[in-house]
Amino acid sequence: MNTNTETMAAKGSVTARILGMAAFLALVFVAVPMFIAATGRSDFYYTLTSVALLAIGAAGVWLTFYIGRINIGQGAYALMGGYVSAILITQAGVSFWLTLPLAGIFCAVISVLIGLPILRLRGVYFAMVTLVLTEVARLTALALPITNGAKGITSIPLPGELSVLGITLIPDFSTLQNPRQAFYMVAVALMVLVYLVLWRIVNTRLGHLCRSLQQNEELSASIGVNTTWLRILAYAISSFFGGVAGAMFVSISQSIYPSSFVVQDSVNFVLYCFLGGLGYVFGPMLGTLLLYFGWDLLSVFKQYQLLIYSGSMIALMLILPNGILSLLDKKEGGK
Amino acid sequence: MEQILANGLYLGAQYALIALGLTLIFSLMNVLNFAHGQMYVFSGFVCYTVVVQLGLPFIVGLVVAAVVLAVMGGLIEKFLFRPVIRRSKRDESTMLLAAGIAFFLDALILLLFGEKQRGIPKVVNGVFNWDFRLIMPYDRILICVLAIAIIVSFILFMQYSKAGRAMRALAQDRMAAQLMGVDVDRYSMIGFAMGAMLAGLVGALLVSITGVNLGMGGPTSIKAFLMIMIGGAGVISGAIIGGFILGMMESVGLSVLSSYGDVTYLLIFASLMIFLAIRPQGLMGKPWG
Amino acid sequence: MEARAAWLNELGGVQIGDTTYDIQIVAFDDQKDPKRAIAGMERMAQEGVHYVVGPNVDDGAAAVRPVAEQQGIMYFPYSFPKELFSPPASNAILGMVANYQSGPAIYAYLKENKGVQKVAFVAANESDPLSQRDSGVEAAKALGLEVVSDKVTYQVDTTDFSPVLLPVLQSRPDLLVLSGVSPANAPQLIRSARELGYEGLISTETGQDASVLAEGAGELANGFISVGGASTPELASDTMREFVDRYTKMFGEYNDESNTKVYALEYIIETLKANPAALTDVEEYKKTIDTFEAPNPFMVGDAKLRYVGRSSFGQKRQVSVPLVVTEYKDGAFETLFVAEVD
Amino acid sequence: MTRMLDFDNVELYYDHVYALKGVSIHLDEGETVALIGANGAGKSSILRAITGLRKIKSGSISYLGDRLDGTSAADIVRRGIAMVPEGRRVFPLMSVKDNLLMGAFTRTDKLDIEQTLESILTRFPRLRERFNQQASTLSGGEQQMMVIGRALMAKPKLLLLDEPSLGIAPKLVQDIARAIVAISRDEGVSVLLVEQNSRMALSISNRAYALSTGQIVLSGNSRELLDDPRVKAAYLGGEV
Repeated sequence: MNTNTETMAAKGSVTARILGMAAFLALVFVAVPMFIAATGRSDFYYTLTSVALLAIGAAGVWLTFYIGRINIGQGAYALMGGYVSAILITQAGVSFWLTLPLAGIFCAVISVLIGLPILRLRGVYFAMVTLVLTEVARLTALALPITNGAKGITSIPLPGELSVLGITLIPDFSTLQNPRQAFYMVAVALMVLVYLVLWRIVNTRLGHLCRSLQQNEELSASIGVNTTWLRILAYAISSFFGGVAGAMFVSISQSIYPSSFVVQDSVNFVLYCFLGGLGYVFGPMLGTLLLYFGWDLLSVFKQYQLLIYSGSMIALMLILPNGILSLLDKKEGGK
Repeated sequence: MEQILANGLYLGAQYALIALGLTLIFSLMNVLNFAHGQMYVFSGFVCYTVVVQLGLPFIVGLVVAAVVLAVMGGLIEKFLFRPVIRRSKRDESTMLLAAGIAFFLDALILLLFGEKQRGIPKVVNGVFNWDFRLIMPYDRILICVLAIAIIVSFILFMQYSKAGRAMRALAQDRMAAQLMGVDVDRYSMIGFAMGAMLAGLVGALLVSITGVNLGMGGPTSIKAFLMIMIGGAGVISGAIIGGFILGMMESVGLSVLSSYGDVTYLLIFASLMIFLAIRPQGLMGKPWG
Repeated sequence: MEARAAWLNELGGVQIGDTTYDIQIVAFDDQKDPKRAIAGMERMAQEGVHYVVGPNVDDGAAAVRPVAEQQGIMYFPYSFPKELFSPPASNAILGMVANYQSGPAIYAYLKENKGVQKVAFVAANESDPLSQRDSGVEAAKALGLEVVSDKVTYQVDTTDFSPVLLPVLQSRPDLLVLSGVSPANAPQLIRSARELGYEGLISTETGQDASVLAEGAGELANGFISVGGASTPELASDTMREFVDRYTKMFGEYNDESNTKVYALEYIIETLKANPAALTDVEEYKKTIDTFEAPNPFMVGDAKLRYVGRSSFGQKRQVSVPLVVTEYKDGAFETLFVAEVD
Repeated sequence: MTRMLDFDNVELYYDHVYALKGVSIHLDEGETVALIGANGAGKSSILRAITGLRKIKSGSISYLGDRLDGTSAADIVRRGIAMVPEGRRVFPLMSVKDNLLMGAFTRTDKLDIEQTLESILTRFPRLRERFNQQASTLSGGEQQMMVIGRALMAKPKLLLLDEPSLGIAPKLVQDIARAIVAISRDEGVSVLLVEQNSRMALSISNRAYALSTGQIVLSGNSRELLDDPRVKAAYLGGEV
């Protein structure tokens, strides 16, 4: 995830883009495992897996930004997705791999129902309602019998084998030598997929329509854009991402509680997007890496960890109020 | 019934005071102050330090806390929000800044005051008891009266003083206020300082009853968001009404629904979402803030 | 724990087998987020740590279980769900007395000595307090006490407990149990209950902080019954007193939580001394558990460090610390009675 | 007559797009000068530049012989320039009284402010009737009266009016025009009037400038311009 990759992607020439993509894939699938093998820091696997999954959630939040809405409710969908997966696995014996898309679809459907009324709201109103939504999700998980209330669902088995027509695509995780590496690979593959989808969306007609929505809703509505449908669609895709990320998390921790995704997580998703830069598809990915990984690295400062973390966040905001990737803007402006 | 209403009123008064500060900052600068709850906690600790560690009277603690928070608010506005607002492309960028400040205050509280629950001794002893129909400790009554007095003086200040008028004008039409010769920077700073001071006053008042601890900041902010959503963001009357409504709902819900487990807040949140879907600007707000 | 480690290092380290080691504590702040707790456990595994004290809450403890088992880590969580300590789980050791062990002892004592008949429970709506409440209700019923209220819960961030307690107190209990109450909530709950006119007993099964009670509830907290640390004046040895001194010098204020954690460290070190092979292999540690016994340096008399928990978990997965039940009085805890867990 | 305002060769742009390309206008004491032209011709930009709401790129603005560009908006009000902005911009949730008092924000003498307030209420009796009402409950015409009154509360020497007839019922446009004439006569205030309604603007002003795409295309005596066909052309945005 180095800046060069993104610079190239942003500049947009086709070959550069393909090269950037290849470099990125090589980095995450080959270089990172090699680095971990060489240094023996296998705990990075879990951290980077988390980064990948959180980046998926953040991608959803970014997409809602793209239609001009600040979404502080992604934690709700991550929690929902997690519970859907956990319940299906433990109570219906469904394979984890099947629950992954199901969790996403469930979240997307719910988000349409919730989105129809609330997507009419704008600015801080939408932001605050989605913040409340996170609390609603947590409190619902506490109150419902099927989620087992505050005690959560624990001892969820590891993902089983995934095979198509008798060919094993993904082996049973419990038989693996190093399930953490496997989780990393799956999570990163999912992340790459999600960002490809996101990137496609942005560069199609849909993306242009979203951009017009972000700039001026009345105007887009007046030139015949079906703004309601467009907003719902973007929000549903966003929530799908959230659900998938949540479900994947559950399979790693093998447990889920109402406290697994809370308001703080929802806020963090937004922060990842801001920090990375809202103007770039890869902004949320970079933001997640910096904030989440950065936190872990700062743990050497012990009691000053939070002070340094928040202090540098504020400093970054003062230097680059439009996100880290806004550095690229300046370069282009200078030419 | 009397008891439930009295509890609601007591909660409502302190909530309204929290919401006032938040809504003031929002109306002047369009900043959703995520750090509001942390400011409240910080002030509680300041008051604790003055009263328990230095052994000074409660009223001194209250004043010191208010002053410290006002200064802190002013500095935060001048050195953090102002430059970021000036340079960022989107208003929302201030959210990241506010969240960063919230984390920073948390860290500061942890380092300065530790992670323990802290409280100061009761300001007055004794309990008002009306035939077991209405029981209210005197210190709660005192705090409630103080909170309402602060709310009233805040309203009077905003209504009748020149600075209050300038801030209202700034909130309603920034450009027109500028044309009247209102110094936007100066009054944004004053407004932010006052908002922080209000958060500080509540924190200092409540440290004598509920105490403070590090973890209270976030939930306090969320509750404050709720209140200004109910009443309408950026409107003073809305914040007060929102505060009292939430206080009442909480009091009634906890009493009536106690046999169904912990569903009060779920119901409050859910009904709020439905309410906002129907009336996005809240009870008193302007559409779209 | 850091204080004890520094102290032991100052004394020249700890001799395990033929080698003398300095103790190094690796800290990780999980911020009570289960996701981060997992990351922390992975970090520990990474740094070659085999013995972890924590996490402190249920969801964190459950979340790290898979990692601990895969990576060969023994951990001492401060959370009570029995499945963490009962077979097939074998890597977790309960570092303190569980509420389902202290609860029955307290209720029995109060029933006999204070004539308690009706009990009411109130708990925060979170995993730990709820599980504590449920086992408390069970224990009370087993003793033949009448449970008059056990449905009321509250949010941990509640600032005004009067509306919460109102319906509970209307059921007129003799004993109000604050299940798994946090030190932050306890003074508020006590204060609200007293201010609402409640005159019966109030108790909890968890440790509390006297200074927090004094600040938050003042004399209204007098008579509050809780589980104390193992450092009460009657029990504490010179070693314990010196430890408290050192701790106070390092961190300013001494509290119960660090008390139980110093026990965990002592158990780890002593068990390792008994079987040096466990230094790198937790399976060896597990083998030693059943027979391990060493003198307890923190207590007067001939108290022993040994593992218990067979009746609760079906295997020895708990450290033996004395169960000290205390009563709050004017800013300090006074010992009511002392019991032991098997 | 003393030169009151000199707006000399000013360039101004919004985000790389020119709003004014080397515009020069002037205004003498006691004069009423109109700026006319199509929407987006740059009329309002001139006012925004004078009041300091927009920074100019080059050129200079002087007022009574002193440079005005670069000083703060508050200072400009204090020096005697008040503006009635386009779209009225009342403070909707404030009473008429508070709206008017806001106009005197930079003044400090309470007694003096009372006198000004009294004279404005005498000039616009409708405002006295609605004195304690919220501004948002006023009709468009009443609001226009109020914001003119609000500007006069500053006791200005130069009054800038931005599209005072916009969105006002035709019958009331005349009232407003009359009020402007009366104000400039009674108070000796100089007026710079921006209007799309060129007929109204030309009928009450001494001189006028016509703008098109950020440049002055025509200037002269208002009475003569009233019948000039080139004025119409300026509205179409073409070359004159």
